[in-house]
Formats: sequence, structure tokens, C-alpha cells
Amino acid sequence: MTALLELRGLTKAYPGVVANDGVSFTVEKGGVHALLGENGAGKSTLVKTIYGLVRPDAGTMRLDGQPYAPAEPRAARAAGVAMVFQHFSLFDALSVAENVALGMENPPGLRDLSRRIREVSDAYGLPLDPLRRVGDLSAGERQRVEIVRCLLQDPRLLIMDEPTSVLTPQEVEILFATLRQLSQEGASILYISHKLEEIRTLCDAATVLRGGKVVGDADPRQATASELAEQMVGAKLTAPRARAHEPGAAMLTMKALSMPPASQFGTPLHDLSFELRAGEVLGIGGVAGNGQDELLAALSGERPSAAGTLWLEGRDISRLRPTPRRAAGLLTAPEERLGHAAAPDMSLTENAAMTGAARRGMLRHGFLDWGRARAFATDIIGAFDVRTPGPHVAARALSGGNLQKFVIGREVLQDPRVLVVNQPTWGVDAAAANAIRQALLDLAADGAGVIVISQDLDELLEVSDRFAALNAGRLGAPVPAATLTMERIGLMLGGAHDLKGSRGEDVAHV
Amino acid sequence: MDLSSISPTLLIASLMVAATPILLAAIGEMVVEKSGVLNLGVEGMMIMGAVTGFIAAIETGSPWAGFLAAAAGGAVVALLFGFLTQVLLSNQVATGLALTLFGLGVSSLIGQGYVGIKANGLRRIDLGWLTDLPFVGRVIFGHDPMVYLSLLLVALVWGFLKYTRAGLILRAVGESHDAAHALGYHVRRVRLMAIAFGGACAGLGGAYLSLVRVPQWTDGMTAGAGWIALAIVVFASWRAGRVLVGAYLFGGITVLQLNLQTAGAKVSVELLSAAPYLVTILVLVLISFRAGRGGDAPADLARPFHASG
Amino acid sequence: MIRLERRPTPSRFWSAAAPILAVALTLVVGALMFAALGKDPFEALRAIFWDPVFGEFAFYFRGQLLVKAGPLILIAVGLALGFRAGIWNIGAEGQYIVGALAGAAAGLAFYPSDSWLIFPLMVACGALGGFLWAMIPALLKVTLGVNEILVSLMLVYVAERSLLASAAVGWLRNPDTVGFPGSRNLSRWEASANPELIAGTGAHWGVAAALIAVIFAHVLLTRHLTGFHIRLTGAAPRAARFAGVVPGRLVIFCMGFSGALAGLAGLFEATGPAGQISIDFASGYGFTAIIVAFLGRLNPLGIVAAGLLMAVTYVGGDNAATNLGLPAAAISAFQGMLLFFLLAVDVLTNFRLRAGKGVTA
Amino acid sequence: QDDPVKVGFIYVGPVGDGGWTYQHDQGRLAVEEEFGDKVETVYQESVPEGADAERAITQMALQGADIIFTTSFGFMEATNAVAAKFPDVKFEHATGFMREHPNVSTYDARFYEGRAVLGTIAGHLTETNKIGYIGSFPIPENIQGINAAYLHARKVNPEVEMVVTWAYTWFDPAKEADAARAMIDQGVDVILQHTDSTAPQAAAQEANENGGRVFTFGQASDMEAFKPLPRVASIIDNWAPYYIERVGAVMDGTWEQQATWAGIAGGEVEIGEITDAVPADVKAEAEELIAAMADGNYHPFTGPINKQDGSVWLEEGETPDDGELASMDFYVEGISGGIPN
Ligand SMILES: Nc1ncnc2c1ncn2[C@@H]1O[C@H](COP(=O)(O)OP(=O)(O)OP(=O)(O)O)[C@@H](O)[C@H]1O
Ligand SMILES: Nc1ncnc2c1ncn2[C@@H]1O[C@H](COP(=O)(O)OP(=O)(O)OP(=O)(O)O)[C@@H](O)[C@H]1O
Ligand SMILES: [Mg+2]
Ligand SMILES: [Mg+2]
Repeated sequence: MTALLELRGLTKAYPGVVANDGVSFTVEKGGVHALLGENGAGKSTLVKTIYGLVRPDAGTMRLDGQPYAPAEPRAARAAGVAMVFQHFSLFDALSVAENVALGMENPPGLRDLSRRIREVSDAYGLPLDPLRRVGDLSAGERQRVEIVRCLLQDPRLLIMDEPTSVLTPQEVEILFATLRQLSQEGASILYISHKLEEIRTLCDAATVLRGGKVVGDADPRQATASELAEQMVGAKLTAPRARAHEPGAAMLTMKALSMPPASQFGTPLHDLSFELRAGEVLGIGGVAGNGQDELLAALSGERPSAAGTLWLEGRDISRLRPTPRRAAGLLTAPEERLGHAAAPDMSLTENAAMTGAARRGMLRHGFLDWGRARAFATDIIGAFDVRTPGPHVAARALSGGNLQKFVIGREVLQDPRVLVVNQPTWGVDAAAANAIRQALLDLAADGAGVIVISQDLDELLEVSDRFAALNAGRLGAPVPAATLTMERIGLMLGGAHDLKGSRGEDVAHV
Repeated sequence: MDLSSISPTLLIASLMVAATPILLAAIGEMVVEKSGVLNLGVEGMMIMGAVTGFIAAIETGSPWAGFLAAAAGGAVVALLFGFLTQVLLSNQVATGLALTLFGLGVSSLIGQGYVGIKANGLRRIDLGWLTDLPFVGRVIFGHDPMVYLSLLLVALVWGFLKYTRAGLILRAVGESHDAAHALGYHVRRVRLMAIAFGGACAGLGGAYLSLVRVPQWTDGMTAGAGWIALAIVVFASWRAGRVLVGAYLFGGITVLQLNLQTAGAKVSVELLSAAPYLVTILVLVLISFRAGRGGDAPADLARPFHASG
Repeated sequence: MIRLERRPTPSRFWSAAAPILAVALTLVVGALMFAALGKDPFEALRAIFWDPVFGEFAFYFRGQLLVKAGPLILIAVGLALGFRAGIWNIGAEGQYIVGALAGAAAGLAFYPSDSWLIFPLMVACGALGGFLWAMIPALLKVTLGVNEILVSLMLVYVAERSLLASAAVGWLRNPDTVGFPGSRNLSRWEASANPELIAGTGAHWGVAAALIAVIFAHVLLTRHLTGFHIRLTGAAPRAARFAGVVPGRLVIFCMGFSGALAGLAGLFEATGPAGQISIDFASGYGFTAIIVAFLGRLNPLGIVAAGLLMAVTYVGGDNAATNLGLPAAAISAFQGMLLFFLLAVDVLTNFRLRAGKGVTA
Repeated sequence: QDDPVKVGFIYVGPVGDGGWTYQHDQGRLAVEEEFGDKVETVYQESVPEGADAERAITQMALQGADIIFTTSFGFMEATNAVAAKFPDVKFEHATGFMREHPNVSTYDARFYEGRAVLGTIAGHLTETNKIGYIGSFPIPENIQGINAAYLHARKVNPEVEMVVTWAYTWFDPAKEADAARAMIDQGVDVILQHTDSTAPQAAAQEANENGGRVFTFGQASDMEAFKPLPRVASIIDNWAPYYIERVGAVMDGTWEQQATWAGIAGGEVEIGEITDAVPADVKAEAEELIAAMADGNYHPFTGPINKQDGSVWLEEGETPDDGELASMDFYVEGISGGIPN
């Protein structure tokens, strides 16, 4: 095999961080090369450099032996480099064909393009209707649009930045088949993922980044997942303690809750029911865009539901707004940290007061006691090891992981009766993720009810007592987590809710 | 009251003239908003176009030079807005308002020596027997060139947005500037061009007022036309064809209320003179039923874009 | 090429220094503009900025500063609350008119009574008039999602062309002067007059109301939960909803509050400095207050300074107009420039300027 | 006394408006011309009515003006308020009626006399028998004009019909143009205006270029740019004689409070050149009328005249007194439509 892409000493510094520090490695022709590293290690920065979006401060690249320095993505695409982004680069209001055209250099006319989209997508087993609006597609279909957009350009190098985080296991299978087919056709693939098992099945080489530097190569087919993880983090990982669990009285009950979508591209909720008991962690899994945000909004009170659909400790709270719900003991933490769970431009003190005002005694006749708010923020910073100069700092200035710790800490420290978290460890590195999971488990151990909504199935299996799948706005019946296998979860996420009793398990239907 | 004295032919002909300034401004603003920028300074750009166009027409004696200068004048002040909002990332709403206030002041300043002067307006096109046809002759063939130009512009914008790659990119930038940026499109450049185009159109609209419709220069002569243009973009839910409908509807109400008054209709004059504004509100209310919240507004409308990286 | 680099936290220094820099830049460019108009720029700046405060006739002008600044501050404080929350009431001018009309009508209904209750009644009706006029865009926004910028603005024209015109020549016309437009003189009718509270200072009830409004808004924004919710909504609307803000209620509150203050300003103006409802009663305070609100960085205390500064440019501008023949338009261009510079230098609060090239933008 | 007399003017519009304010400023220039360096004039333009007017007037008084002309109806209250504070300064308020202090005079012009002349010409010129009148506000001054024009048009053409549109502005070219267009579209072929811009003239000119036949009259100033067609005559405000007289009175210390309402006879109202587009006999008839009013032999409102509702206003040979004129709030018989409010 010969080298397709050679990187030599690529360096890119941002204020305060060196995102890439003298990165060198080689991607073989026809190879599937993994790029590993914890959050903020510099993976995305590196591939953006290859795609011409980021200009390196130093270093050189060679593509197929030729010097390669794309000034902009256009040049990269012309050189045969295609990329699927970590955060989708799709346009909701435009059609599939238009979205594809935007990612191509010289797209044919819309009619020809539509035909080719059908051909190519069928050929790779990723069927797509070119005329549909992207906003109406499921997450998996949206992912296909990104991939088909790349395939149509016959890429020599396909970069995929965390493509599987939104896919069901079955969809992942299809994607992998596609990628293998591509690599057999001679294309190279540079693949980024945090899911080490995937990398072990798919990739034939791997480069590990830490703090912007290459800390080593690995052969993913030989190394175990935990070896890879330790190479990434540079330390041994400790998993959260298991805990004794004795489910108590019903804390939160949802009864046949339905809700129309909040926006044009939102997901409606259909007939959701479950019961959460004291001391229990209920895991709700699902691929992004299947109603997680809507479910959280229904629980937080941002969107009150029909009367009689939500009960907290025997009290109907369906019509209550967020503030009275908090007063009653139902706390929530949304997925999106910046702009939803926290206000980016406000200080940590103000962000602490945002949800903590009532339960932490900061309010007197509607007036806020900023002294207490500051004390609360300081408590959170201390208790959750939030790395920041102090509570006066704007939320925006915290790293993702640290802000996440702050947000979770803010709710946990308010002694919730029930805590609902959506994607509690999203984009958070392993150590911090463990700390957050531990805090959730401790809370349950103290008798609160906890709901963890997550796309990370490993995480759900680790923390939950029972598991339910959310698919297209419908919630399957919760099943005990101990009885689950990955395969079965995959089927549940795909919408096969009716496994009840098929294998004789005891499936509590509430 | 003698409503029979209102001739439908003349009513349509004059509503087209009355609608042309707002049509020009609205179609430009629609393109700007399609690119994700909300420029509330249409009034300011129109008035700048009105004054620069008027001065140029007086100084050169050619109305066409006036229209060119107006487009340039509108584009220049629009780029001031563009610089502030796209480069310095200032708040678009505040900057648009500032542009309006600034435009009103500056135009009145540079227009001082030109108050009350008569400009050489545009002649109506004379297409011989075509123009002499009953009804269609006056309504379709009896206008000045700018009326046709404005209609052409609507068609061009429609085709541009629907069929060209540049139009697709412009829409993409307005839908999601982050995604467009990730694909390598120059968000800021696209938006600045759209802003300049919008300014040029608003300038033409203003010049149509000062050179054809009135035709003379006075302080603040746009008298709210720019705001109406903004309302029409919302009314049209960001579609070129409906911009045309909206502008003609508004022009129709403006002309009709005067005709009703002239014909002695027993409707309060005060109510009639506020009718265009009341109807605009009514229309905004009506479309809110149809369009659902937010309508078809470009998703990134008025959101600032900063390419960090 | 200049590049912007986002600051981790907004700079406190620049947040305070930016308005000063903006004023300084405006002075420089303004001086150039005056020079271009053939006026001695130093004379012009002296006439505008020095004379009203320290000049020969400052004893008179200083009072006029309050007369002019009072309604501007009163309206701007209300607008600023909404602007902070991303609620754009652009139609304060209309609410100003309707407030004045409602208050005047309420008072004149009892003419020529001399009950001391009349003035308080007029004040209440003035606030109510402005409030109700602002409720039209507010309710349309809350119930149907109609854009409040456009509706509130359209309602200015309706108020001016429909209500004010018909009031001045019709239903509010002074019946003692047959045929002439304009209401009775409210400032001369004891029961409705809004005189100077301390002679020569220009401080009438409107100025007192402005002061109260400023203190109220300041306390609200810094100490009260509602004020916190307003700021939160402006900074991160989604986070605000999560925190428990009901957006609709906030729209009603902000629009209503600003409408009521604008209505009050109109009423105090009609009963004080303007003295009557005339065809030209709409003086543009409602629009200028928008500049004042931004110039004061949407901060109640800043608005006081901005209102006084704006008053100086008006009073001084008039002064320059008589003494130097400076055209009135030059003053409005000058004010527009001030706002532009302020918006331009604002970037320094959140960004650092760096030389050199970054990414392709 | 070596000091020149300082004369101040407060204008409601810009001096370049080509109409009302422009004519007042012409008067100011005439004062300068007349008295040379014995006077010093200052003015402030575009002064809003209301509180700002009071400040502008006060400022002028503070700066030593000896006499101040405030040239808009809306300055009435402000003028009297300032006059109370500056008893040594003379104040002259145009078109108002309030003289609360001995140092306040008022002055106005009998524009309706001019309208009578224009009405006569209009009655002859119209072929469609539809005469349009663009009114500014439904106040006595406008109503006098409408009635005077209509009465004299009907006198020469009994078929004539009056179409009134209220613009609710003294000066808004766009609105005036639209109003004129609407009239032309409905068959009006002679337009009188009580608003100050030339926009209606331009609208008429455009109509004529496209085969129309529309006549207009200059308002406030001569509007000579539109001669000889569509502008066939004009009604000009000439304030110069009055300003010269009053400034002169201040100089020799003979100034006294008075209320002046002069017309064609006093030279305050002038009829601008009647162009050749008007047939010679019509022109002669108009000139005769002007001469009659200049001599004081003729009053445009001479009975018998009925009000719109048919009730008798003036008996045969009767003329109204100034108070009655100044508060006119009804149309005369034959005009259709109502006055707003
Ligand atoms: N766009 C940006 N502009 C300025 N500074 C930034 C930007 N993004 C990140 N930073 C700074 O870089 C540092 C690292 O941020 P980042 O969110 O990447 O952390 P991280 O390494 O991913 O950490 P974590 O694992 O906790 O998420 C932070 O201190 C943050 O303030
Ligand atoms: N535009 C930027 N401005 C400033 N700092 C940045 C910028 N982009 C990235 N960084 C910083 O560079 C570092 C590397 O970021 P990068 O996005 O490459 O990480 P990553 O390895 O892709 O992380 P993740 O696994 O979370 O996607 C981080 O500390 C990040 O905060
Ligand atoms: Mg990170
Ligand atoms: Mg990444």
C-alpha cells in the first residue's frame, strides 16, 4: 500500500490552546484510518485543516505525493477530499438534492442530480428521496444525505467526524458496509469516533491525539477498547461504583402524554406513559431527533401538557410552568448547555440563580439576593470540581465539560425529588463523565428519582435500572436494564417496541 | 358620492405607479432577508436613493444618471450597515434603525439646495397603437420604463433564487450560516453582496419617488414607504411573486383611498388616510394564521455570524 | 485585515469606555462635517456643547435641557426594558400621541372644573392610553406571533394621521376658537397644568416621573426577578424559557410598561411644555428615545446621561442654528452618527481586534 | 442709537420649501434690502410647533432681537408666552388671533380674495366642469378659499362642480402628487391647491405630456417653473410690505399693537402672471376682478349666498364681517360633500 495523505508537523494554535501541535501521520490508500482522542484533543481541528476550513500555523500536507494546501473547502473538494461533519452541515428548509448540490463543486442540473442521488443512494443501500425537505428527515436519513453528498464526488479521501453518534446500531451496520465497499474501491477513509468498539471493527490503523499532540499509533484490530481508552486519556479509568437499589414509592408518573411538535421540524410526542420510583434511575435511549428535546420540555414545564398527564408524588403538575415545578421538586437539565441550560454571556452567579433562585432561598418578595446566588455558584464550583477562576466568569468562557459539570451540579445541589437529565455527559471527557454519572447514582441512592435521557447506550446500560426506548416520539415500555443486550436495544431503538413477552421476560408495563 | 367617476383602467395604471417604489425596495429587502440579514434601514436607504438620484438627475439632466446614482447611493449606505453588522457584528435591529435615522438626517443635509426644484422625469413609453388599445393599452403598455424594470427585477430575483447556483448559495447562507461556512461558502461576502443589492434596490425605489412619482425632492419624502416594504416582505413570506402581489395591493389601497375621497365617499378622511397602515396590520394578522409561527422566514434571519476558527 | 477574536468574558472596561469613545469620534467627525458645511467647527461645537450649559444664557438653557431630556428619558427607559429582552417596541411615538390624547380628553371632559383630582386623572389616563395602544402589537405578537416591530410602527402612522389629526381639528378642538385647530391650552388651565416644579429649572412632573422611572427600572433590572428574566430573555431566550419565563407575559409587561411611560411622556408634554394638542403635537420624541436608549446602552443610568447629552445637542443645535446658521438637518445627521459610532465601538466589549488573517470567513 | 435693529424670524419649514417659508424669507430679505445696515436679521428654520417653538423664540429674545416674526399658526401660544416674559420686545404672529400682551400683534392675508380670481379663471377653463381643490386642513382659511373659488367659478360656469380632497398636511409632495393624480384620473381638469409643494403641478404636467389637458395655479410662491402650462396663474403671499412697515415702526418708535388682515388691496396677496394659456377675455375678466378688489369696490362674499344646507347666509348685497369670515366652518350651497368633523 502507498500513502494517500501525509501530514507533517501540522500546528494550529487558538488563543489559550494549541489545538494541533506538530501533528504528523499518514493515511494509506484504501485504508480506513481512525483518529482517536478525548474531547478537545484537536481531532476536528485537524480534519478541518485537511478540508481547507482551517489554515494551519505551520506544517505541510501531501496528497498522493503532491503538495497539498487547500485554501478553502472548494479546493479540497476539487482535490478529491470529502467530509462528513461532526455537526451536520445541512439546510433544513432545502431539499435533499439542493443540499447535495451545495456540497459539490460542479453539480449537474437539479434533475440530473436527483437521478444520480437515487442511483448512488440505492447502490450503497442508503435510499433517499431527493425531493424531500431535509428538515423532515430523521437523523439517520440526514446522515445519509451527508454521506451521499460525499459519495457523489467519487472522493479519494473521505473524512468522517463522529458520524455514528446519531445512528441506531442497525444503521451503523449499513454505514460500515458502505465504508468497506468504498475502501475496496480504493478510497481512503479518515474516521473519528469516541466509540472504540466501532473503531475496532472498522479501522485498520489509528492515530491517538492528546492535547493536540500525537501520542502514538495503535492497531485497532489488536488493541482492546480499554487499552485504546487509556492511551487517549493517559490514565487509568475508574468506573462508577455500583449501588444497592431498592425501588420505592412512585415519584413521577406520566400518563398518555401527547404533544404536537414545537416547531416545523420538531417531533410530536405520542401517548407517552411511564412510572418512575424513588431511588430508581430510568434510562431513556434513542437516536437524536426522536423526541428527546420535546420530552424534556414536557417534563421541565417549558411546554405544559394536557391536565392529568404528569403527576409528581401524587400531584397533577401537567399545567405547571417551570418555576412551580421546580418548587415541587422536579428539576431538569437540558442537553444544549450553551443557550438552553445556561446563558452564555451571563456570569456563573447569574446562571446559578437561573434555576436555583427559589429552592436555594434567593428570593424575597420577588427580589433576588445576589449574595446567596454567588454562594450557591461557589458551592457548585467546589462540589463538582468546575475549573474556572470564579463565579463572576461568563458561562461561555468555560470548557464544554466544565460547563456541563456546573449545569448538572446546579440541579443536583438543589435536592431534587426527581431529576431529569438529557445527554448528561455529551462531549465530556471520560473523567468528568464518570464524576457526573456518580453524582446521578448518588442522588438516586439518596431516594430521588432520576431519568437519564441519552444517546450513549453504554452510559445507559451503566447507570440505569430500567431502560426504555424513544422512537419517533413514542416511548416503549421500560424493561429492566439487566436483561438487555446491545442487539435488543438496537431493535428497540429502531421502533420494535413490542418485544414484550416474546422471550418471556418480565416487562413491567406502567 | 359618485363612484362611477373612478375609472378602473386609470386606477390600475396609477396603482402600478404608486406601488413601484415599495416594490423595488421590498424585492431588494427580500433578497437581503433571504441571506439571513434583517436590515430595518430600508427607509434610510430609500431616502438616500431619493436624494442622490434627484441631485444626479438635476446635475446631469438625465433621469437615468439619477437612477444609477440612486442605486449607488443606496448601496453605499447599505454597506455602512453591512460593515457594522457583518464585520463589527453590531445588533441588526439597532443598526437598521440607526441607518434610518442617519439616512433621514444626511439626505436632508445634502438635499438642502434642491428643495422645490423641478426634475426631468421619465416619460411614459409610447408603443404607438399598443398604447392606444383600450384598457390594456394604458394598463400594460402605457408606463414609464422603471415600472417595467421593477417587474423585470422581480422576475430576475425569482429566477435567480430558484434556478441559479448563486441563488441556492444565498438561500443556504440564510438558512444556516454555520453549515454554509463549514462547506466553504463565504457567508460574510454573500451577505454583504445581498445587503448592497438590497440597498441599491431601495435606492432605486427612493429615486422613483423623487424622479417620477412626485417628482421633486423634500425632506423625509419617503414618509414610511421603507417600513411598508419591510411589511410586504413578511406578507410575501419571502417569495418574489408574493412581493409583487403585496406591493400592488398596498399601492392599490393608497390610490383607492384617495380616489374614494375624491369621489366623495362618505368615509372619514382620517380613517382613509390611515387605511394603508391599518390594512398592512390586518394583512400581517391574516398571514399569521396561514403561515404558522415564523412562516417561512430564513432560519438564520437576524442572527449574527462570527466565523471563529 | 482586522480580525475579531471573541473575549471569554465581556470587557467591563470597554463596556464603560465605548460610549465615551463613540462620543469622541462623533465630535471629531462632526467637526469635519461642520467644516465641510463652511462653518467654523470649533464655533459650532462650542455653540452646541458649551453654550447651553455654561454660556451667557445658560440660566435659561439649563432648564430647557431638562424639558427636552425629560420625555426622552422617560420613554427610553421603558423601551430599554423591552429592547433588553429582544422585544422591539418601535412605536413609542404612537403611544406618546395616544397617551396625550387620552389624558387630555379625560381632563377636558371636566372643563372648566377646577378640582385637584383632574390632573391625577389625566396622568392615569395618559398612562392607560399609551398602555392600551401598546397592547395592540403586544397581544397580536403573543396570540398570533405577528411581528411587533412592524405593527407598533404602523400604529404610529395611524395615531398621527387618524387620531391626532381628527382630535386637533375635530373632537378635541378648542370650541372657543371657532374653526382653528388645536385643543384648549392645558398648561393655562389650572386644573390640568403641569408647571415647572421649581421655577427656572425646567423640571416639571414629567421630569419627576422620568426620575422615578429610572430608579424603578434600575432596581428592577439589577435586583428583581422580573428584571433578571428580562435580561435573561435578551441574552438567551431558550434559557429564559427553561428558567421559567413565560415569553408572552414578558412581552405584555415590557410593551405595556414602555407604552405607559410613553403615554405619560405625551401627557406631561401636552399639559406642560407643549401646552395643547395641536396638529403638530407629534414631535419625534418616541423615535429619538430609541437612540437615547441605545446611547445609554439600555441601562437606566446610562439613559439619563444619554438623554441629557441628546438634549444638549438639541438645545445647542438650535443655538447653533440661530447664531451660525447651521442647518437643522446637520444636527440630525450628527445624532445619527453618534448612534452609528456607538454601535460600531460596541464590538470592543465582546471582541478583541487583532491584526492579521485568520480563517477564511 | 447706533445699534442696528435686530429682527428675528421663526420659520416652520425650511427656507428652501419654495412656498410658505420661502415667501416669508423673501420678506426678510426685503427688510435687509430696505434698511441696509440699520437692521440685522436672524432666522431659525424648521422650528417644530409646541415646546421647541417657545425655546427658539425665547432664545432669539435673549439674544437681543427687537422684533420677532413668528410665521405659523402653531406658534401662537408660544409667541404669547414668550411675549409675557419680554415686554420690551415686539412680537408679530402670522395667521393667529391671540394678542394677550400689548407687545403682540397679529397679521394675516386675505387669501380668499386671490381664490376668487383663480375660481373665475378655473370656471372658464374647465371643460369637464370638475374643479379640484387640494385642501390642507379643514380650517376656516381653507374653507374660505374653497367657497370663494367655487362661488366665482359658478358665476362664470353654472355647471361647475367642486371636488375637495383633504391632504392633512401643509407640505407633503408625495401626498399632494397622489391627490392630484386621483383628481386627474377622475376627470378634474383644473386643480387649485392649498398645500405648498409643486407636486400637483408636476402631476398635471405629466398628464398633459400624455395628452391630458389640466390646469393648475401656483400657491404661496409663483411656481414659475411650471409656466405657461399647467400653471396658468398663481396666488402669491407677499409679506415684504408688511415686514418693512413694521420694522420701520420699531425704528421710529411708532410700533403699536394691531391686527392686520390685508389682501389684494394691501399688496399682501398678489396674483402671479396669468399666462397666455388663458384666453385673453378670461384674462381681462380676471384682471378686472383684481382691480375691483384692489380698489375695495368688491367683496368676494357678497350676498345673496346660501349655506350648503340651503339656509340663507348673506342677504342680497350683504357682506360678512371679519369675525364671521375668520370662523367660517360651512360650505356654500352647491358644493357637495361634508367638511370633516
Ligand atoms: N471559540 C472559542 N473562542 C475562544 N476560546 C475558546 C473557544 N472555544 C474554546 N475556547 C477556550 O478553550 C478552552 C478549551 O475549551 P473546550 O470547550 O474545547 O474544552 P475541552 O478541551 O473540550 O474541555 P472539556 O473536555 O471540558 O470539554 C476553554 O478555556 C475555552 O474558554
Ligand atoms: N475556533 C476556535 N477558537 C478557539 N479555540 C478553538 C476553536 N476551535 C477549537 N478550539 C479549541 O481547540 C481545541 C481542539 O478542538 P477540536 O474541536 O479540534 O477538538 P476535538 O478533538 O474535535 O474534540 P471533540 O471530541 O469534542 O469533538 C479545543 O480546546 C477547542 O476549544
Ligand atoms: Mg470540548
Ligand atoms: Mg470534534
